[in-house]
Amino acid sequence: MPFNFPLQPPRASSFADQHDALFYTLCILTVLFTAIVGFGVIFFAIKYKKGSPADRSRPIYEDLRLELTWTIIPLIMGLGIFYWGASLFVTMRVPPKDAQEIYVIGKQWMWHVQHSNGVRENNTLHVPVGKPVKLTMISQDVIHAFYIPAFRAQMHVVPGRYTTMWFTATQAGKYHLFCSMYCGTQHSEMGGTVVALEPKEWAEWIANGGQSTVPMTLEQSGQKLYNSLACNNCHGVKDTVKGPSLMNIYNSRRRMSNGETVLADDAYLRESILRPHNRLTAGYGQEMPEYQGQITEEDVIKLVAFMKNLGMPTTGLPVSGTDREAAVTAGSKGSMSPLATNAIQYQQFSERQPDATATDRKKDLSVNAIAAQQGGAGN
Amino acid sequence: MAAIAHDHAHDDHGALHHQFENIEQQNDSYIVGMWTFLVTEVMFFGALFFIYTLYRSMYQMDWYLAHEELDVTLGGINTVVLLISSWTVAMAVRFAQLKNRKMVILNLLVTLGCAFTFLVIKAFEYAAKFEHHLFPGPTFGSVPSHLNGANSNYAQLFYGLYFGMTGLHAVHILVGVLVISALTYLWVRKADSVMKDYIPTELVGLYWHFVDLVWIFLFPLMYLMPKPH
Amino acid sequence: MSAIPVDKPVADLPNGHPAETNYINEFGGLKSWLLTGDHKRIAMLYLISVTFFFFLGSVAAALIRWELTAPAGVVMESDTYNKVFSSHGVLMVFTFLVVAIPAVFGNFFLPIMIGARDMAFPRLNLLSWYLYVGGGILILLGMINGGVDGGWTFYTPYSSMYSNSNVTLVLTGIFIVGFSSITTGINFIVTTHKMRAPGMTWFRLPLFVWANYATAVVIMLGTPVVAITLLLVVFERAFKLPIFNPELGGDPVLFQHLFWFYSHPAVYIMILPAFGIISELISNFARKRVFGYHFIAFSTLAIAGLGFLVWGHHMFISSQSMYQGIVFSLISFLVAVPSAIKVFNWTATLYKANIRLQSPMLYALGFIGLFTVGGLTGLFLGSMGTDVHLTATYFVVAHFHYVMVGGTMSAFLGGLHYWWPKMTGRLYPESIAKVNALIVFLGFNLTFFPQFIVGWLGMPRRYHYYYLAPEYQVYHVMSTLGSSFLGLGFILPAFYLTKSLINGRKASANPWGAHGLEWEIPSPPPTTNFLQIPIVLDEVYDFDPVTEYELDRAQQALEGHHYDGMMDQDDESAHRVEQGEK
Amino acid sequence: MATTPLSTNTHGAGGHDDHSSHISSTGLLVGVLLLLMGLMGVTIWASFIDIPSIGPIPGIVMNNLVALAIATVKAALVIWFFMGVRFASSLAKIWVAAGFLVLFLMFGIMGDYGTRKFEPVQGWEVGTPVDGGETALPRTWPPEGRTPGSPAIEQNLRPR
Repeated sequence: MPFNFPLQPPRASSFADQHDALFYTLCILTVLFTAIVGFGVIFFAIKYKKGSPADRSRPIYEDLRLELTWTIIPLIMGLGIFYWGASLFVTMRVPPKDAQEIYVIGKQWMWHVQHSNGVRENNTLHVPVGKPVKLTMISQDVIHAFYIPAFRAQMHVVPGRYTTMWFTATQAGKYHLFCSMYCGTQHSEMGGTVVALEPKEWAEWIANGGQSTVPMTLEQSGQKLYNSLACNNCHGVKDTVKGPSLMNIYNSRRRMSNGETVLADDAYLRESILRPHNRLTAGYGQEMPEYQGQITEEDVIKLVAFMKNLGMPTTGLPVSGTDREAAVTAGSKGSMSPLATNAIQYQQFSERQPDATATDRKKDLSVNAIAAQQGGAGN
Repeated sequence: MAAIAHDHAHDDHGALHHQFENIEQQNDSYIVGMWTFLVTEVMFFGALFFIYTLYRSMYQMDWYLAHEELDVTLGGINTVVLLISSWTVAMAVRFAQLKNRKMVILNLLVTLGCAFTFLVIKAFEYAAKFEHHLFPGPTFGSVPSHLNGANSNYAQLFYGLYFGMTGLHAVHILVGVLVISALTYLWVRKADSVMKDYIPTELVGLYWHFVDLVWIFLFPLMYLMPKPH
Repeated sequence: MSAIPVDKPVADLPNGHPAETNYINEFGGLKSWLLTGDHKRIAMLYLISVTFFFFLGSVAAALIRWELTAPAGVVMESDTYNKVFSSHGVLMVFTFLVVAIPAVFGNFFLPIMIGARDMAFPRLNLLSWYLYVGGGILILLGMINGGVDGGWTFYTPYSSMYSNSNVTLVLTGIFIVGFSSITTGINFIVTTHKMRAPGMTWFRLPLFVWANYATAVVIMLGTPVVAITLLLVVFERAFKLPIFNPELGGDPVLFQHLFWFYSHPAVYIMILPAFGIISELISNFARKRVFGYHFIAFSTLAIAGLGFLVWGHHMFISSQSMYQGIVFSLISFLVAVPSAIKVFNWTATLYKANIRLQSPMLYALGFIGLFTVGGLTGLFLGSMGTDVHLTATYFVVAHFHYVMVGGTMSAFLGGLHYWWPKMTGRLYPESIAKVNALIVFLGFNLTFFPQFIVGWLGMPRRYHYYYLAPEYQVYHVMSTLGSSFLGLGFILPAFYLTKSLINGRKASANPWGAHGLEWEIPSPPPTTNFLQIPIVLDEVYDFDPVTEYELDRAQQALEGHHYDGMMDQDDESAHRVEQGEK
Repeated sequence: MATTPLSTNTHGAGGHDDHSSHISSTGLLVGVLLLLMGLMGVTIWASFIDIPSIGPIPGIVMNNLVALAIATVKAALVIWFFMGVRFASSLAKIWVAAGFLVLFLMFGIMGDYGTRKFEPVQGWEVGTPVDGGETALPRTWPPEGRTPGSPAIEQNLRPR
């Protein structure tokens, strides 16, 4: 492969321009200060070299004005950079209300992505261009970090609590996805591709789920799980002695046995599934088994999605009804964009990947082919 | 700079080491060194106390319930024992300053007795916890009645810190026992190093007071949680 | 302030030591070394052992660089690679960088510089070396017997619950090495406070002493925290005591807080003594009192103090609260200022100076450049917006190697060359040493500058394969190429310095014409340093550039040539002439 | 260069506090011991009463503050009298202060946990706030209401 010298990562999200502006400002400052210091050192070293006839009378050893100058100027510059960086960071941490939600689960050594309509991907993330996307992430084992260099977005994925990050892709293309927190043997292979699709292609892709069969929505698989775990035995349409009804539970206020009121949000629902005994609904005891360690985070997300819509009049999917219909129609025509085909291939590869050992993978020619393709696409 | 001769009294004091100029400098150095060491110990236990504070603020109720399994009476007795031992060490230092050898030995022996009492009581407490499956691990909480209704996970965190903190404290006590025994032996042998100067006794005393200090905080934190209300 | 340099050949000093008796030859036999209380001998023991660990760490580094030349690796499996980079980190950080300068040069010169016969607690000092070696052996045992992964940071829950490698043993080793640091720190603090010679006021202390004092304070307050944190991980692995276990409600991020509460100050433990050496070198080779002595001294303390308040800038994206992150970012920018002050002061020292470009000075000048780059790229990471993209990439790797290798390692080599004649009594070949300084500087830049770019492109650190992004390869190849030069730059001194022990020419008491108490006693120093404790009457770095210049001219006229190398045998005559002139 | 002959004992720039002349009296030490014992009793007693809320500070926090305050007083007594800091050099005093100061800095980590509830997006945690700004930290529920119908638990509660 011929060497190329990429000098900057692709800029493909709404943060990238602001981020790079700050980055290049800092670069200029670095070059400037290094030049000043470097020039000073070299110039003095030559001019005042031993034996050179330069004027050395009245040397200065301490000068308050000079000291203050090079204390205050860097201080002011530093505070300016601090303000700039901090405000950019706050932007990156506050997702807009209308952001489309995607769930990400990290585990050794792959990324599971679940779109809210149930489309699942491994080590790939498809996002629409021009629409803010909010990732809600959790790890099943150790700390990982979800890192998309082209989007200038990175966040740790921690076991035990949700972390979020958001971005708006601005340019269609395929970009690198990395795990950037050391997580064990195949840490360096826990990555893949982020595919940013134009809205139309995205609709097409999500409708097909990148696959020929229309997948179940999150909600549907949640319902299946709900039944198979026999949740419905206790949590029926109405409150029973065994357990409270979960109709319209989402975003409702629940009275706890200790008298406090809790908003039944995602976090509460998750807690109630995994560790129901932490907070008990008023009037109930510790009858429900704890599901901590029994079911995966994926399953929790499905169940929560199902519970969110229990008794709700609408489906509550983030893709609006008309969009979704259009998407389904487009998908049913059986035509897939080339990008979607690539994505499937990649996904198939990714699914194969966790079981392959490193040596196998090196031998697998298709791997290098795909890698090369990505490398090309990454620029 | 110049090097200029000046006398230093190398051989006047038997206990003066070659690097020091005089006995005041040497004693000062030892005291400052010991305090510096104790500050590192403060930071060492401080991190544990911080972890404790954080988790307790998170799991207040469960920790309250879990802590009820600890025996306040035994903890209280241990506190009294340690306070007395601290006092006897302070007395030993006092008598070392007065060069009253017999009283020093007596006080040190009482201190050792207190330390052993503490360790024995602690051993009984630990044994009970092991028996009730309250040591963290796979079988933790397999006798639910001993959890007093606390969430088993959070109770396990509590006992993790309980054994971690009191265990490290007990290790410090053990070290203290060794050091005090050595010191007592030197006094019994009428060794010059302790007889001529009270500083070695003072250093051991400082260490022992520190061990006592840690317990002064551990006791209310571990045994005396107020009921959340 | 006296305008006349007072450095004299030791034979003239009224110290009365027979010139041939020194700390090396006064007592013989291995036992006299292993049971010594002499700070100089302990420093030499440390020098040998840190060199050994540095060598092992460098081998690991070489393996890493080799493996990264191809996107799909060259020889290793991922597990092996992970163990290799973790070993590199652990060995370099815990057994080299934290220890090297304080335990070797600090041990050797701190008592001499303040005019003391020894450290306050010689036996504690020896214990510190044994703890260091014991801990180091445990670490090595762990690495040989199953290896260790997880990087030097040992983030939970990976290290506590998931790693199958020998984390327990290695962490125990690090814990013990930590106590070695603490004992050294206590010794430094007490010695600096209580053992200063008459007249050696705080503001007559050489800056190297200031630096080591500040380092000792940081060691004393920081090291116990990481010791207990790592011990808790050991407990978690060995006794299943759950502290950071997320399954039981523990918080893995808490580990990071406690770890960085020490490990950020630990960065200052690694760099502050280097600052001290650079101040010595700059001032002595520029033949001029360091510019802004008080500012450098106070900035050292400011760095040590503020350094305790910025640990969270390692954790901006770790899910710590962003409000806390903002505070940490602000303080991080504040702590950058004292470092800037130092760099500017060193540069200003060169103004109207009388500069000798001898090998230690070359390292010092290289240090200023490399540290400037390393420090300024720290701003990229302290600024929260850019940190989101750059953290945990090769940009970070390059940044801290600029500070740690370009900074601390340059200073270590500079100090080693500067004090070698004093420590061993032998002169090394100056011309090779100068070339070597150049090799280190260029090789270093070639190794680590490409890593800035590849990090900016998005290559995460601790990656074995990068076939997912093969466009990074070119920079890795450049880096590996540079690292072979850098390796050469580390091997060469080992040869020519060792060779100088065998057939190097004998050094005079003050071969550099430098200032400081250590240059007023014979090379190598006698066991008790000073037969009589000196009384300090003049200021630190008491040079006068004009006088120095005139002396140079006189010397030049006498010798008929312009000499710029180390004052070895030939030039010692010149040195005597110089002495005679005044 | 002036050379002044120097007598001994001016070594070091730091002053010397002479320790050996300060000997605590037995009465004082006994008094401190009794005071410590008394304070221990107060701590035990205070832990069994429910201190009512004072202003914005919840009662449970008050209880903890009281326990902490007593322990601090006890520690101060030990440090000041038993450990003899009152006689120690100012250097030793500075170290004692510095140690506790840096320990205090470490508790700055609490700043993270304390402000997480104001984050724009909540992670899942036990202390997740409910009802806007109100927080569930500390979590307070009376154990009586916890599990109706399981008297075993209530029996195990320490009688108040």
